[in-house]
Amino acid sequence: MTLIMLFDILLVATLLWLAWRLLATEDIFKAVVLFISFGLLMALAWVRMRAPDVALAEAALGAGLTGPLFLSALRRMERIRKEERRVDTDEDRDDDVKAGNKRKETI
Amino acid sequence: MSRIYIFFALILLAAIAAGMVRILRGPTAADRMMVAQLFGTCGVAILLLLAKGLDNMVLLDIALVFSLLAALATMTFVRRTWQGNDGEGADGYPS
Amino acid sequence: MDILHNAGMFFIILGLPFFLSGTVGLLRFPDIFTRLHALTKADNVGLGLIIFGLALQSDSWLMVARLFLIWLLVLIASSASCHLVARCAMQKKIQPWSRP
Amino acid sequence: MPEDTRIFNFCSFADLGRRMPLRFFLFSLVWFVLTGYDGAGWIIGFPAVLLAACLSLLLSPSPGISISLVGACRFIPFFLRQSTLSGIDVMRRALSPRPVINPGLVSYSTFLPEGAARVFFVNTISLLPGTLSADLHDNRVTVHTIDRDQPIWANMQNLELHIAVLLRVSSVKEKK
Repeated sequence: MTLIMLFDILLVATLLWLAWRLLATEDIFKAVVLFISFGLLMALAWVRMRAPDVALAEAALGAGLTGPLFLSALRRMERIRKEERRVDTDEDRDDDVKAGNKRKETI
Repeated sequence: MSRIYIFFALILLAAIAAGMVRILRGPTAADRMMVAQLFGTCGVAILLLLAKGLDNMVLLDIALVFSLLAALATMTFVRRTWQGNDGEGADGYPS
Repeated sequence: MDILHNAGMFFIILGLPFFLSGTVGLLRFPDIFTRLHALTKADNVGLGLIIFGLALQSDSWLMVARLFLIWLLVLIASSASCHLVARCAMQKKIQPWSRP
Repeated sequence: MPEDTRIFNFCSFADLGRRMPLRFFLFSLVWFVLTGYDGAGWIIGFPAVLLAACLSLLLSPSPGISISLVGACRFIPFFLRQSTLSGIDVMRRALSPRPVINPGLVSYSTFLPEGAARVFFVNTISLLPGTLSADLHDNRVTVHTIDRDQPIWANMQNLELHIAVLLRVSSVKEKK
């Protein structure tokens, strides 16, 4: 009996540690990987709570669906951030040109 | 008799918990992602041992899902996240 | 029956060190490629031994087939994802560590 | 190969008549293994199996391989033995006080034809002792090895021959 309790304690401790790191980390990619691991471990926890059906759903949703969705979103976010930067510089240039025109007009 | 399977599962869980250090330390994104792969194989082994230890054969199906979906995560990572970025920000070596 | 049970237990116990060494390799090896070596090979052999042991102990042929199916899927999945990660690392021009 | 010929291939009924039953049988087998002797499960199982067979035909109309039984009988023990050795090899390297590794890249050109045989080869490399397939361009496989002192070349050739026998690749003798 104590053995299975040891298993549960280790499981819960790892889960809590993962959740803490997941919330505290700065790097988004690291957080996503931690989230996938969290989902898989959570499935194990559901197994221990005698809910294998929930565990199946957790493994499929937490690791199989949400993980890849986050990874895709990360890529898209990166691209959007780059484009924004480019747009910003373009606007800056436009502003400069406008300013120049204004200067010309004033002259 | 079933306690010995739980003991084995405990050892494997400890192996996973130790492997998690690689998520925090790994220099490249792929190093972090490899831990998901470790979860795939180790998780399957844990579930198989638990299925025997708890005498619940439904867990075999979860093991199947585990193995497929961990690979799915790795493949999405390779196709969508890591490829095509030019080494900036979240991918590659962090600054 | 008893012999099969004991033999299965033997194989399961044999499988555990492989998993542990896979994790140790993941933590100790210096670069992506060597870590992939450790992860793919050690874990697959460990899983294969555990599944073989459990198959020896199982009481129906259906269970053996199911275990074998799981093993096959894990094998395919892990070798394919290992190749993809290595290939992507090559394309990103990550230099493999070599002995100085 | 242009796209339209592939679709034409898919539509040619002689081919379809040959492949569809085989795939249907294989997927039914998988369903049976997953669900067991449950008769009512086939209400969902039959459409699922049919769908899977059709999808697999759409995705890869012709795998273009035929597995020889003799080759399989020789390949499976070879593969099991080699992958066990690779596990022991990695374990020895990881657990020694200082990791004994001397990694490097080796380039190898294979004679296996494009398609299933080559993909199978590349995926099997990763499970053999000391080798890891890192890249594939045409017929050049870049192999990452964990120890440059191992006879990589001989190992790869051995594996290649085994796969050629397994998948009935005919051009074995041209190379030798």
